[in-house]
Amino acid sequence: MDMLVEAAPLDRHGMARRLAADIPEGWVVNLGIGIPTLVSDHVPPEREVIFQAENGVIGVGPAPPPEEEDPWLINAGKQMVTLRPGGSFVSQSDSFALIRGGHLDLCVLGAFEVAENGDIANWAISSNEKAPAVGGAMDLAAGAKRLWAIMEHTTKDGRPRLVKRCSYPLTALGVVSRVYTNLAVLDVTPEGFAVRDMIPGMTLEALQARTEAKLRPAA
Amino acid sequence: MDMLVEAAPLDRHGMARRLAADIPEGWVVNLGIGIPTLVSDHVPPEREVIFQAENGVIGVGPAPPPEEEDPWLINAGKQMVTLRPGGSFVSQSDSFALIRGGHLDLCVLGAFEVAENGDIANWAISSNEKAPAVGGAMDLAAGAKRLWAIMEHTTKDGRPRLVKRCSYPLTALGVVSRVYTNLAVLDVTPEGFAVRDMIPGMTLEALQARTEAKLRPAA
Amino acid sequence: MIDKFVASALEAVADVRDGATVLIGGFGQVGTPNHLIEALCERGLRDLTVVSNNAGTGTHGLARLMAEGRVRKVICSYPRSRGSVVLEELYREGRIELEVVPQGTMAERMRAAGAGIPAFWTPTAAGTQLGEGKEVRAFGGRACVLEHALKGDVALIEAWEADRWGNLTYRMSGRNFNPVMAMAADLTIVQTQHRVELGELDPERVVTPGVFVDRVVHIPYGKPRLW
Amino acid sequence: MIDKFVASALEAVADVRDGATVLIGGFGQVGTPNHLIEALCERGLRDLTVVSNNAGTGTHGLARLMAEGRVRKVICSYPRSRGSVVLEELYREGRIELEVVPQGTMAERMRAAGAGIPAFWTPTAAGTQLGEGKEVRAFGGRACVLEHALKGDVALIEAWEADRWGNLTYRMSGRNFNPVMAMAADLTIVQTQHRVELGELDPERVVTPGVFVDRVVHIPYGKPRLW
Repeated sequence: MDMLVEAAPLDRHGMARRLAADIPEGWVVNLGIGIPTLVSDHVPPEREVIFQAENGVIGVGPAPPPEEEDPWLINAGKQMVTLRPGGSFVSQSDSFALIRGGHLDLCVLGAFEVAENGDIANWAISSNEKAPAVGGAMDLAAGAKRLWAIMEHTTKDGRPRLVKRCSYPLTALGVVSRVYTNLAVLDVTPEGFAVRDMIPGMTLEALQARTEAKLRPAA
Repeated sequence: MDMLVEAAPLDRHGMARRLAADIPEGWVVNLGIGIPTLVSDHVPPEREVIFQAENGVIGVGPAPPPEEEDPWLINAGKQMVTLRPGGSFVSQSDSFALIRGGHLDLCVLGAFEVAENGDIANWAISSNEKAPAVGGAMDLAAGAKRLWAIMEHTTKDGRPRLVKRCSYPLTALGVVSRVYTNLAVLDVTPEGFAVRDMIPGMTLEALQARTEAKLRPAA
Repeated sequence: MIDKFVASALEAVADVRDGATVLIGGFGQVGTPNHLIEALCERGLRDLTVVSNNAGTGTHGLARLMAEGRVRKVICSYPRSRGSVVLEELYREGRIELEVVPQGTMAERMRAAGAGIPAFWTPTAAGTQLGEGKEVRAFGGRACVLEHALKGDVALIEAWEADRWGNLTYRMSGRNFNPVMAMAADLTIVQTQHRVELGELDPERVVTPGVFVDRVVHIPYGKPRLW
Repeated sequence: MIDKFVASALEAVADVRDGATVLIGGFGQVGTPNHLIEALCERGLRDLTVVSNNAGTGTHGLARLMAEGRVRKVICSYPRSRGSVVLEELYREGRIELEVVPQGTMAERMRAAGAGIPAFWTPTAAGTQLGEGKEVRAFGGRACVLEHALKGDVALIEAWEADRWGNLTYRMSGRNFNPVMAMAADLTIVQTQHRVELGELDPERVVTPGVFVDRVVHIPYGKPRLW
């Protein structure tokens, strides 16, 4: 555990920046609520990436300065946003036709757990606590061409989130292709998690100690 | 048969005029190819009826004068038309959502045969003659709130078209609620055809002689 | 002359009945027909089923309708918005039934109702808790669940512009659930910010053709309050 | 910078393969991407399956593609248009396969493909010759048939305006099958009458968002010839 004195975990923006670096120009991308929303701040404006919000906004731009805020223009997290030139508005049914029909190059979601078989659990913690709320998570997870999860590598009390099988209620089965954590980037492969890269100072052994599923280096 | 020396059958326009008299203001109406298309000519312009064409035109107006013809604006019969103020354009999938979702107050179709149980045959004469062509007939027949058929009471050689069971390939089952012919107007009821009215000089007996199915007067 | 405008929100909802299924447009507070919902509150109805993406915030609109005990069941995708205290409390106390539906499935079920599709297959929710109890079939090797059309007795819609035929446009992200709900109910009632003359709307720009609309009330309330 | 414009129709269709399923927009000759079809003819392909509402008229466009023996199968609703002599002749001689689909079912099958719905139930064609061999199930007491998504390898689309992201508008009844086909194929190729700058199209008036479009060719050919 002491190896971490040298390895400084990424903060939320660091994780978002790391993920943003892997999004090429031209992709159509949906960002979930939470850390995923930060990703767009780290895509330079000259790299044209089309961000889609499930409430029917295509071509979401950055947050407006206060004097240009318009409550008619919100994203799926109900935050005021802007529209890029080339953007457009569609209805909820057309927005989800886009999402469910495989027209998203990428969806980025936060998660409670991701399993080595690509299962993701991100919408419900237990069945009886509060009113359950799923939003578009299941549609996005089932419909996007690629699903990347972004999350802390472990819970606050150190429990692994990269697991053999999810214990929380599932969002979708076998759909995650990559996970970005505060410690590493991992691919989900037919042989389980493969570590693409780690933060400086991190070792495979130290990462494995924080992970329930078996890790191996990427090929 | 001689009763017909006094009873003058309606021509195509007469049939269309008779049907048009029964369309109230505010209805959304789709008119099939052939005699049905003539119906709109007999709805006075001050009675607002919304004609829909399945290629995506809502609010079809009359044919334009030659100098105002625009080939971008055609109806489902590929004739140039106009658009009434209040009209709009939708895609084929939205147009058929409207048709199939029960949003048409009325569809008027020509027919080869209508049966006393409301079955209609209007799209194919035999299976192997020419390339079959159905267009939107099956969608319209299954989807409209009301289906009225308009057709000659008999074939050119005197064979009845109002039959016990259709012999031609069916378009839809049990959907016709009224038939307008060159001789009479008939409702399709759970007890079969009921004659609403007949052309002057026509009698129920003479009409029955030209009809395979059993007729009775409307209640 | 077709004229779908009525004088007031109260008149527009006058014949909504106890036990009705009411589709309510909007996403968060944008495109939400709050004045029609308030009019519905005035009616003092019982046992409503409400279909809405969110489950109300604060104490007005849908939150008020629920707080006053008018709603037996809510069908929604995301009841946990900022300030959705009324729903949370009723739910905890077991005084309201809640059916949580994935957002896309909810939209598609209403689109199916509007388009005459009684049921369809979708991979969304297959293998999850929300897919439990549903018929399952594989297509192309992928498990799908059977989902049924979701039709409203009434839809409450907010539009930006409307003419007397009921042709509608929407404003920006105020479009959201409004067009699909407008086609999915037996009775579609609209509150519009702007009333325009017939023929004033560009036929290429109409989003909801008047064919889908029954009544319109002109309520120029201004900007939505986000919370 | 995203720029979906390519220099020529021939370049746009350069990688369409033998055996491909090609969705072709248009209703009659309105909104029909004839220049893209002619470019496809130049490619000398084999065994294409074409999905199109009509089956070509005269000797150009789709009629030429069929006459030159490129098409193995046509899926359409109404092959019997004025001047559709090529199809009639090939059909009579048994040299082309024809699948006639009700027009609404055809549109809905492509919409399903575009929206991730593998299959759906519809009353259209139930109990008729076109429903034969299909799975039947009653919903609400009404017989329905199971219809499957119809996806294209390629869609050929005609638009009125396009920008470099591929956002599209259409002109009047030229809209028809184009928006639904644009979302139902792996590769969507557009010929557009007008090329506009990014940001020039009103975001409320875009009919097909560029998300669904892969390539655009600017072909300002003028008015359609109806026959």
